[in-house]
Order: sequence, then C-alpha cells, then structure tokens
Amino acid sequence: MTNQLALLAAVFVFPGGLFALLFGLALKGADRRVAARLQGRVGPPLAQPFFDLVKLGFKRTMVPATSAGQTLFLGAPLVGVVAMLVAAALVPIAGVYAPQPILGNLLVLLYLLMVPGVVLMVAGSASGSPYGSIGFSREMALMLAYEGPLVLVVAAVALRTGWGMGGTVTFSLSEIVEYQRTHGAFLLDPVMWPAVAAFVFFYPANLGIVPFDIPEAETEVLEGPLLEYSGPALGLFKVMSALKAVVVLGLGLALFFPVAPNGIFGLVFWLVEMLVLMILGVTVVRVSVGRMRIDQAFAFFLKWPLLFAAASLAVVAVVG
Amino acid sequence: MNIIADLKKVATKSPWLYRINAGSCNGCDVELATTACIPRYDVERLGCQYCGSPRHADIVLITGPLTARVKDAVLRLWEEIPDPKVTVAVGVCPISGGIFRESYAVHAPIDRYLPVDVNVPGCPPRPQAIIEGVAKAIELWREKL
Amino acid sequence: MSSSHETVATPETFTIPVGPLHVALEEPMYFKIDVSGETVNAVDINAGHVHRGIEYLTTKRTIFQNVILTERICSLCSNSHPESFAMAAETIAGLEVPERALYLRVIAGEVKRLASNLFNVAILAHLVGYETLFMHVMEVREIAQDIKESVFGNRMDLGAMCIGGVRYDVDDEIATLLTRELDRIEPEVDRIIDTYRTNGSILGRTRGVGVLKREDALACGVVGPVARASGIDYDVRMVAPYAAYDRLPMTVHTLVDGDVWSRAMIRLAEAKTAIELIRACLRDLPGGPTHLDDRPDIPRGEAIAKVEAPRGELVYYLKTNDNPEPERVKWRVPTFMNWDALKYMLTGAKIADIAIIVNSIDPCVSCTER
Amino acid sequence: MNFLSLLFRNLKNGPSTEAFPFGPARTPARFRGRIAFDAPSCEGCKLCERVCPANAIKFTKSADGLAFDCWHDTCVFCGNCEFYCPTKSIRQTTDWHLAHTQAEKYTMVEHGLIPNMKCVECGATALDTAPNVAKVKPAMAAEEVAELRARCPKCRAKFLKARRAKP
Amino acid sequence: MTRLPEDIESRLAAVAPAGVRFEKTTDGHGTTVAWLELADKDDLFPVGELLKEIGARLSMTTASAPPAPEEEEEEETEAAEGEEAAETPEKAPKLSFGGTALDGTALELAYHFDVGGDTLTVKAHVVQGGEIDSLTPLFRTADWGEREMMELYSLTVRHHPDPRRLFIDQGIDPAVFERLIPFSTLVNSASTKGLWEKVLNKKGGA
Repeated sequence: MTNQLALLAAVFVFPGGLFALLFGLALKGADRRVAARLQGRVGPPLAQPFFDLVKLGFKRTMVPATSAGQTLFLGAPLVGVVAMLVAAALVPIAGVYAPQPILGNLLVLLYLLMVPGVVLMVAGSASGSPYGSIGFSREMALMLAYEGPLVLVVAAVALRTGWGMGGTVTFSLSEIVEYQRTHGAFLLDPVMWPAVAAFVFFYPANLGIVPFDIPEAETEVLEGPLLEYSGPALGLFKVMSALKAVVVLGLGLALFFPVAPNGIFGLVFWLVEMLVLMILGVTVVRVSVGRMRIDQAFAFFLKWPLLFAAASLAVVAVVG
Repeated sequence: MNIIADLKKVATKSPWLYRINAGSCNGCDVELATTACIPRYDVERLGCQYCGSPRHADIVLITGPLTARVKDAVLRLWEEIPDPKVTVAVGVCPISGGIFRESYAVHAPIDRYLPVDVNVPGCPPRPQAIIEGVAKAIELWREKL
Repeated sequence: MSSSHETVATPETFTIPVGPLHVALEEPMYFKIDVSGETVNAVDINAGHVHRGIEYLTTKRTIFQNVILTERICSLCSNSHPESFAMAAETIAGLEVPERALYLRVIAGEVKRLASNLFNVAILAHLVGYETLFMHVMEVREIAQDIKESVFGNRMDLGAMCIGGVRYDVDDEIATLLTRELDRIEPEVDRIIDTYRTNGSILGRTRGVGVLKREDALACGVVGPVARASGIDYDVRMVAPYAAYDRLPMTVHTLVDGDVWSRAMIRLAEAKTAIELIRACLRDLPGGPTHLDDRPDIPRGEAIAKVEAPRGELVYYLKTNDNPEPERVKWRVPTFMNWDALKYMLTGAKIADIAIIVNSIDPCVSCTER
Repeated sequence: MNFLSLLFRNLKNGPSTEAFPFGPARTPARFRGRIAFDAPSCEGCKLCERVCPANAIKFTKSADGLAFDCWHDTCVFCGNCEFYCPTKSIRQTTDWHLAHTQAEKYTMVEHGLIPNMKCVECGATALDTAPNVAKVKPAMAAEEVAELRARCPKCRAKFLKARRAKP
Repeated sequence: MTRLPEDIESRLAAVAPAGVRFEKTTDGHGTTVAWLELADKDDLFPVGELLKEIGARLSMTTASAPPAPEEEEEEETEAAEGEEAAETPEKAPKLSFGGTALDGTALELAYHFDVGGDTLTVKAHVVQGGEIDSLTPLFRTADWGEREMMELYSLTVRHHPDPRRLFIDQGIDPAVFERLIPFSTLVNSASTKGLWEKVLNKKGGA
C-alpha cells in the first residue's frame, strides 16, 4: 500500500509530476532569459513559461474542421503528458531519488522518450493540415536519425556498467548511477567519451531546438504539428515539452555524471547541474547556429553521431 | 473567485501577437517585425511573443487597406483566432483606407468587416507607437478575459 | 495554413499552398507548389493580393499628390518611386534640378538602399532559423533607421523628393550626425559581410541553392542584385546615370554563381558601397538651393525615367495632358521581372528552401502588384 | 567564430533594449508626427487641402468662419502640407503618441477655425485670414500688417494699392 | 550590352512597311531615349524580332486610353462666351499616326525596350476591343505585361500562353480603366464622404 502511494507520489509529485513540471518551466524560462541576454536583449521574466501556460488555460480550444477526429486530436497531447510524467519518475537523481524497479528500467525510458515524437506525428496528421503532414514526415525522419545513435550509446553505457559490475549488461538506471558513484563518472572516463560526444548531439535533436527544430520550423512549415492547436490543448504540449526537458537532461546526468552529495544538498546540486546543462547544451547551441535542412540533418546524424555511437560501443566492447 | 482573478492577472502577462497583412505596402509590416523581433524594442519583456499560427494568438495586428483579393482570406484567418482576442489596426490604411481609400480594389476601413479595438495611426507608425498600441490592447484584453 | 487546405493528390505528391498569408513571407502572395516528398516539382504563382489599384489612383490625383502616392507603393523602395516619378515630370517640363538637390537625392536613395539590403539579408538569417544573426543584422539596420528618422523624419517613407528637387536639406548638424552614424554602421556592415562569407549555417543553406543560370537570367530579363549575382553587369546608376551618380565613385558588384548566397553577398557589397557613396556626397555637396520654386508647371508631354532601386531597375512612364492630373502613369518595378525567374530557381528545390529562395529575389509584392 | 565573439560582446555590454515603454523614448527633432494648425497665421489659400494626397485635410465653411480639420487616422504624415504652406501655418510636430481605442477613432482631429470678422473699412463680413504680405515691397511693418488684416479682401487690395501709390 | 545602333531608324523602317515615326533625344550622360510610332499595329511583331536581334530587353508595356479630345468641352465653353458656336463644324475626330481615331475609344499600346541603358518605346494603336499579337514568343518578359493590358482594357492579345487575369480580383468588373465615369459606383469614394461626416459630427458632438 505504502509502496503504491510512494509510486503515485513519484509520478505526480516528486520527482515527476508537479516538481518536474515546475522545474521544467523554470528551465525553459532560464533558457529564454539567457538566450535573450546572449542576443543583447532584456528578455522575458523567468516565470514567463508559467504565465504562458496560465494564459492558454483561459483560451478556447478549437478543433479544426479538417481534423481526422476530435479524440485523436485532443487525446494525442494527453498521452504525451502521461508518458512524460512516468518518464520523469523513472529518472534517478543521484543521492536523492532512485526509481522503484517496478516502474521500469532504461529500456522503458527509451520507449517513453519516443512518445513525444510519436505524439507530434499523430497530432500533425490528425490536424489534417498539409503543414502538419510535412511536419509528420520530418519528425519521423529525424527520429529515425537520432534514435539509432541513442540506442547504441545506451547500449555502451549498459555494457560498461554491466561488465564493470561483473554481470553482462544492466538496464537499471539506479545501478548505472550507483556504479558511477563508486567507480567515477563516465564523463571522466576516456573510454566513454565517444558515447558522451554522440549523446551531446541527441540533446538538441530530441528537444527540438535549432539546428534540429526542423519539424516545427516556423518559417518553413509554420509550426508544423502544433499549427492547429490552441488553448489548453496547446498548453498540454507546453507541459509535455517542459517535462521532457527535465527527463532528457536528467537522463544525461544519470548516464554520464551522477555525482552529488546525498540528501537536500544533492538535490540542490542536481538542480544546478541541470540548469548548467540546459544553458550550455541547449541555450548556447540554439542561439549560435542556424537551422539545418531535413536531408542535411539526416545525413549529419548518419555521419558523426552514429560514428561516435558505434565507436563508443566498439571501444567499450574492446576495453571490456 | 479571487484565485481566478489572480490567474487572469498572470495570464495577461502572456499576450501573443499575430500579424495579418491585408495588402500593406510593407512599411507597417517591417516596423512590426522590427518591433517584435529585435533587441532594441524587445517586446518579449512584456511577455509578448510572435506566433506563426493564428490559433496561438491573443492580439492580432492588422496592416494594409484590405484589398479585394485578400479580403476573404483575412476575414477567415481572423475567425480562426480563438477568443478572447483583441484586434489592433496598425497604420492608417486599415483604419481609414489612408492614401488608397478611393481605389476600386480596396475595402478599407477594416472596421466595416470586423471589430477593431485599438488603432495605431502612422505611415508607418514608429515602433514605439506600435508598442503603445500593444500596451493599450493588453489593457483591453485583460477586460475581455 | 488558413487558406484552403486543398491537398494530397497521391500519397507521393502533395500540393501545398504557400500563402496568401504566410508567416515566412513578409507580404501576401500565393504559390501553389507541387511536391514529391520534400522536393518541388512545379510552382504556380497566383498574384494580386496587394493590388490596390494605384495606377488608377495616380490618374485621380495631381502630380504633386502623386509624388507622395508613388512613395506609398512600397515602403522598402519608397525613395526610388517618387524619385523616378519626379525625374519623368522634370523631363517633360524641361526642368533643371539644382546641383545640390542631385547630391541630396543620392544620399536619400543610398540610405534607403543600405537599410533595404540589410533588411533582406536579415530576413535570410531569420528564414534559416538563425535568430541571433537576424536580430544582430536588424539591430545594425536600426542605425540606418535612426539616420532616416533624424534626417528625414520617418523611418520608412522619407518624403525626400519633390518635383524640381528635394524637400530636405543637410546642414552642418545633420552632416555631423550622418558622418557619426556612418562611422558606427560601417564596421558593423564589414563584420556582417564577414559572417555571411564564412558562417557554416548560412553557407550550408544558401550555397548552390536556388541557382539562376546566366542564360536563364537573360531570358527572364532579371534586374538588380539578382541579375548581378548571375553575372549580368547591369546597373542603371552606371549605364544610364542620373542624379549625381556620374560624379561619384560608383562600383558595380557582380558574381557568377547565381545562387541565394551570391545574391545576399551582392546586396551586402552594395550596402557597403552605399555607405561610401553617402560619404562622397557629403564631401562633395555643392551649395545652392535644394529645390526649384514652389510648384512648377508640368505641360503636356510624355517621358520615361529610370532609377536603380534597391531591388534593381525601376522604370517610370509618365504621360500628361493639360489637366493637373496625369493622363497615365505606369511603372515597372524590379520584382515584376525577377518574379518570373522564381520558376527556374524553385524547380527541384527542397520545401525547406522555398522561403529562402523566394526571399533571395527580395520580392517586393506591393511594388509589383500596385 | 566571429559569431561567438558577438554573443560575448552582447553579454559584456548588456542588453541594448530601450527603456521605453517603461521610460522615455528618443524622438528626433525632424520627426514628422501629428499635424498642428495655427489659424491666426493662415492665409486661407487651401493649398494644403489640394496637395494632401490622402484627403486628410478639409476646409468647411460655416456661420463662424472657415474651419480647418485634419483627421489623423487618414493622414499619411508625408509633410506635403507643411512643405507647400506659404506661411507655415501648418506644421508637423514631433508628437507620435497617436495610438487610441476604437471609441476615439473619429476624434483624432486637429481642428482650427479662421473666424469671421467685420471689415473695419466697409463693414462687410470677411474671414480673418493672415494677409499675404511676403512679396510686398517695401516690407510691411507689424502695425501695417495688422491694419491690413482688419480689412476684407477688397479693402485689402485697395489698401495695398494706396500704399503703392504713396511715394 | 550594346546600345541603340546608329542606323536603327532605317532598319526599323525596313521591317515596318506601313510606316514609322521615329524620334530620339540623347541627354548629357549619353543616354538615348527614342520613340517609335507604328502606323500599323501588325508591324509590331517584326519590329520585335529586329529588336530581339539587336539585343533589346522588353522592360515594360503600357496601355493607355487617350481620352476623347477635351477640345469639345473647351469649345463649348468658349462658344458660350464667343458667338462662333454655329460656325464650328463637327470636326472629324483627330487621328493617330496610322489613322486610328483618337476619340477616346482607341488604345495606345507602348512597349518600352531597354537596349543597354538606352530606351526605345514602340507605340501601336488599337481600337477598343481590338487585337494585337503577343510578343511572348520573342520576349518571355512580355507575359505579365500583356496580361495586365488585358485586364485593364478591353483588348485581346493573340496567342498569349496564359491569358488569365494577373492582379485584379475576379470580383471586380473587367476593363477597369475604361470605366471612367460609371466608376464612381465601383470606387468607394462614398467611403471618404461617409468618414468625413463621422469625423465632423464627432467633433461637433464632443
């Protein structure tokens, strides 16, 4: 019983749910603020994403006449939010929180991370707009491109941890975190550097920022899949994207740098780490480059990230 | 009830802008782009954000004298913006037809076809004037929410 | 978007409507684009969304009102229209424009060219999704906007021209201001040129994209930076000099590749040349009046006048009779010629490049459709 | 690479955002804004009405005199009126605070009245316009102009003729 | 980019057998502006061929409908003043070069060519509702200009590849430039009047 309560709490309050949402919004706010500063502007207040969300709550949701079906159109973002809530509860925070095995492991998390992309695809096609359709095909191409390297990277981490612990592979994130806490972070382990390099490319692609914001490119396909959404339904997408930022960044920390003291200081340390990661890995990248074309992005991922990812797996396999 | 009122106050800090070009000469449009996007004026300070889809918009800025061919598209687009919304006519063309008023191809003033809330005259208005207009629109929007 | 969602012929080929109200396009225009996957097969251009019947209006207004009306055809080339119109009227009346006015006309025209060209390359960065660069170029352009507002009183429509001269003057204070602002903007323009020449994001999206070969360019009769980027050495300021251009150090820039990048580089080079021309004008500015006496009479007659607008050759034909209103005013703007070339540039392009290619001719729809 | 230096420069120099709307905005002296009309110096030639390309200026005759109205919602701020006005009675001010709500739309007007007066000489009702004395030689003194002004057009012509006749 | 050849006049006359009227002026910068009027509109195409050969570029086309001679009106007023009204015979309408009546029903088509910076304008006269050959086989750039002439005036361009309207909305009546008088109904000049009434009323009320 308490176990179930703890589970619910993990999904809806901490570290998933409310906590992840508020923190995710704060991260987005920080991203916008820092981006503004880099561009020589004042920028919006930190709480701007929160204001936006409240505002969307007051607006009317319109379902386009061209929509394939209201349930699909409105259900898609809801599925995405639920998936991200669960995913957020799956990400360990070093020294603070270890997810219960019953929720799932790294493989489940990988699947959940694909959900937002799929949701965007469904949303795009359900809206019935031609731009949505183009967004759909671009999202699909991009997912194909970045999921490959990601799987290889995760496999490398799983192998390294598994063998290090004397087993074969482990897909338990808690174990991966614990292993690094005793044997040193993978970020500092030269064997894992190709994996880190490959993972770095995964960030912007998965979070849909420049140079990989191709499916949602405002100037090409308007906002692609989100074009037809309004009001609370659009708000759900914002929630999904805020949660996703926490999950993806948290995953990165768990995979490569789960170094933190225990208890409340651990949490503070983690929050700061996440913020730094957001700014360095997302904000700075997005203000300093332009967008790629989908074919360029595809070719790019089949080159460098895949090369790094494959190399990482090979190196891990050779070194043992 | 108080919470709702507070939330509404919060909501007005996030007015998203959308612009419709109803056949303008570019002047107002370029000034709108300037106002909305560049560091010097940075309307993001006010929580404003330019959006690519009419469905995301709260404040709609219309420029141009509403030409015959663009009229239906403009009116349809305006319908697609979810309520509550505030309409701002930027430049003298949508307000009165301006210099083009007597042409066969122009349907201005635009308030014959849709309710306008704020007018920003100028040819084109300078960015600061547009910001003033947007500020007025935000006030009206708060009442409408 | 909003406009008709007509679509999907077969699973392989789509028809996507671009416009008429599209966020990537500054102005309403409407393309129907047949695509397979992400590649464009054919383009159909449907025009007329900004048709305001200005040619008709010119015959209902006096020549003095028309100087302003033509300025409102388009705010980006808003100096070239009245200049060309005034030149046509002056030719008919045989008016000798004061020397000082000729230099002042060049200053007004080049300030507009500077701002207009910077705007176009800024939009290029925006379309490439390079927001920071976009903001930076726009911020630099603000210097030109400040010049316009301080010297002429408006950020877009200068109101500099009148029949028989110019309406503004450059006194010592304004000359100092101009020099100071030019000193500020010049190094920034240099740095922007450098960025566009070397930046990977820009090069990756613009080199080899939207190529217009020289022979196609000649067939379409393209003008302005589009022609010069395809290797056609034609600039009205050079081949048919007007105002004071024959006395100024003019350089015509040409490139041969005919792609989006070349067109952007030509515009940037011309922005730089514009700065040099303004400096030369300030240095050589002769004394004397800035315009002829009040309102000269324009007798019956007809004339052709052309100027090099920021987007290329702008031609005016004016026919007057004994009325204060002209009998016929007709003009042909650069985009009218360049638009046709889009068909060559867009065929075989990627969807993602449509807006970038369209922007590369610096389309001025409001000029074209009048 | 030079792009990263731009980001760094932005960080170092801080935001270049203007204080407006939370502070004052810079307005250049030559800014062409709201039209201002000075009725006492107007000669009533109505040239501004004729050169205005946007039909923004209207003179209407009424029992009180000649009313001038310029509607700012159709004025294109081109400055033709000021440029051609022989007495510069019509000027463009630097005021650009013109944004207004729809309710105020038809009140965005610059209004002026050239009142009627009685001619001191013949007693006819005439408009109290400023006399056109720019080209009168020798130049007129202020008192003379005032004297001239108090007359109707016909008496003004007589007055000037008499003045020319004087040695 | 050659400029207008010296012998252009004789070469033009040779390809336009019905007759031409040629005029040119050169300004201080050496830029030449030339005007060529064709007696027969059907000579336009051969003239176009010659110009194509010398490397000209069709840069603009203008159609206009010269209004009916105003002399009539003026004469009426003059007649009212003087007493020669009875003496004035019904004048034959003025003719253009080539013999088209200039009574307000003829169209003047001007094709403006650019030859390396020089301008040559070729003029042809067509009666209202008449036809002219398309220059599109020679000059790609004639396409839009000719479509524009067709939507503004009642004129048919023969063999035009795409004779749809160019800019003017289908909802607007054809040949807009010819409806000079009944136009006021189409034009919303009533709008101006209405707006001014509101402006003046509001002010009065305030």
